[in-house]
Amino acid sequence: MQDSVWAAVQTSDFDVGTLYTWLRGDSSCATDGAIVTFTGVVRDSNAQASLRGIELEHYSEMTLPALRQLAATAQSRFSLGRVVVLHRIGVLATHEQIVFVGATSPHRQAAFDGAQFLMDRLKSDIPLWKKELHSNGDEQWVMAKTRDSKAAQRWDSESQT
Amino acid sequence: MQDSVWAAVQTSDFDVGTLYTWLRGDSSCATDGAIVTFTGVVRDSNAQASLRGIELEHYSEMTLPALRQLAATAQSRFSLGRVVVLHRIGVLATHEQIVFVGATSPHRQAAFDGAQFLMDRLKSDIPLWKKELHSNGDEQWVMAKTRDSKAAQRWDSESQT
Amino acid sequence: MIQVLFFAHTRQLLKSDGVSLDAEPGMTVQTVLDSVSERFDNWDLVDADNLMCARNHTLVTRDTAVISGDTIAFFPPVTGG
Amino acid sequence: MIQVLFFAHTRQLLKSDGVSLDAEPGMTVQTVLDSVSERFDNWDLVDADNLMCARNHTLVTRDTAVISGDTIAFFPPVTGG
Repeated sequence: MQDSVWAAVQTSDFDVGTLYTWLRGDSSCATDGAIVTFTGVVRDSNAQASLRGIELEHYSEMTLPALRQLAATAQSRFSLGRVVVLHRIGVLATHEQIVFVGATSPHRQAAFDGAQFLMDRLKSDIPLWKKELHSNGDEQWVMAKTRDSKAAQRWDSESQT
Repeated sequence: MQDSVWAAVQTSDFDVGTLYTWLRGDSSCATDGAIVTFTGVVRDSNAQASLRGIELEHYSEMTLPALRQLAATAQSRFSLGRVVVLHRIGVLATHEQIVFVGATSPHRQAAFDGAQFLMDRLKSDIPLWKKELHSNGDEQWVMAKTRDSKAAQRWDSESQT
Repeated sequence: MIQVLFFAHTRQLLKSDGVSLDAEPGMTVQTVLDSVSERFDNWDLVDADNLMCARNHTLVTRDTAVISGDTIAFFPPVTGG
Repeated sequence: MIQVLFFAHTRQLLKSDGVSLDAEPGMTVQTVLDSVSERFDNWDLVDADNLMCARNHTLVTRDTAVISGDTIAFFPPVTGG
């Protein structure tokens, strides 16, 4: 399983085509019929203000091990083939890519569930914090959303059934 | 909304990087923060046999209009930004790409739901039929799965709540 | 005239891409299907209960009315994706 | 010795990256937090009820035992993704 996970925290941008090609693998591998990807992009406004970008802080010693652990958990829970979890840090302008997750599986539902699980848990468990940089020069830490903690919790309750 | 849907039926392969770049748009557009993609790949075996590929038949006058209608339905139901639904036809070897759907939205749940809806309905409503080409030379039409019709039906019941 | 088309496994079992029927008053998809079934000796190979149907390129149910000029397609449950 | 770290909004409110504490028998994350809170005049600005905590780079609850050599991090609910 060693090279079936691609986990990374980086300041540099990423190329979705390259990540997808890695997820797909080549014909020498057993083929997973389903590949799901999610990419998050910096929005140009929130409910109140126009934004020029965001700044992402993280807990550097913890982030990568936590992403690897998350990928391994998803892989075993949803019987995924390959998994990518990649997050950028630092200052990102509007429209830049922030985060990518990808999951492959023989069946599409597992690939969709795996990718959603990765995103939901990433938003509840990985030590990353977003500060919005407003167009007028203001800065504001983003507050965690109840919606996101509920999204993460649904995987707790489903695991008990 | 005219150029916010990319629907296609084609014999040729497709490039996920190119489709993703179209989904993402450029910084001149309003930015959807969430982009979800699904790609289906020809598997190298089914439960019984080793495969050399599949052959896809379709109802040529109906397929593209039906894909466009499906994309429009998904776009309005999940408030999606851009939508791709692309399906290949003809003979496809093991490990080749078959189908791509992509959806963008301001929120990740809508993008995930939109992409799953597109795949579930594609598998229940679009006139495409798969014949498996076995390694030993046999050919066999794929039978529709109960799992797939249930997956499509869940969107019916959810629309009533 | 009504153009009837078959696809995939159905086409293969019937060894036919389709047939033409004369339109009659009060026709529905079901009566078209009944009429078609009498034309083929090997019709009993077809899983007729589970056939899907499109009228003029749109999926319809069997009680849908059919008029002259329509194209009616019968095919097995779809398996794309 | 216990190394205590702060991140993000918490770090900014306290104007501190972290502090060191002497280890004491029976310490938990909660007692570390109580002890830290007394060191900062502006502690009441922190939404202490909702702070998350990691012990040696793993998320833990407040009843988790803490021993000498541990690194304890306090931070607001995470907002990546």
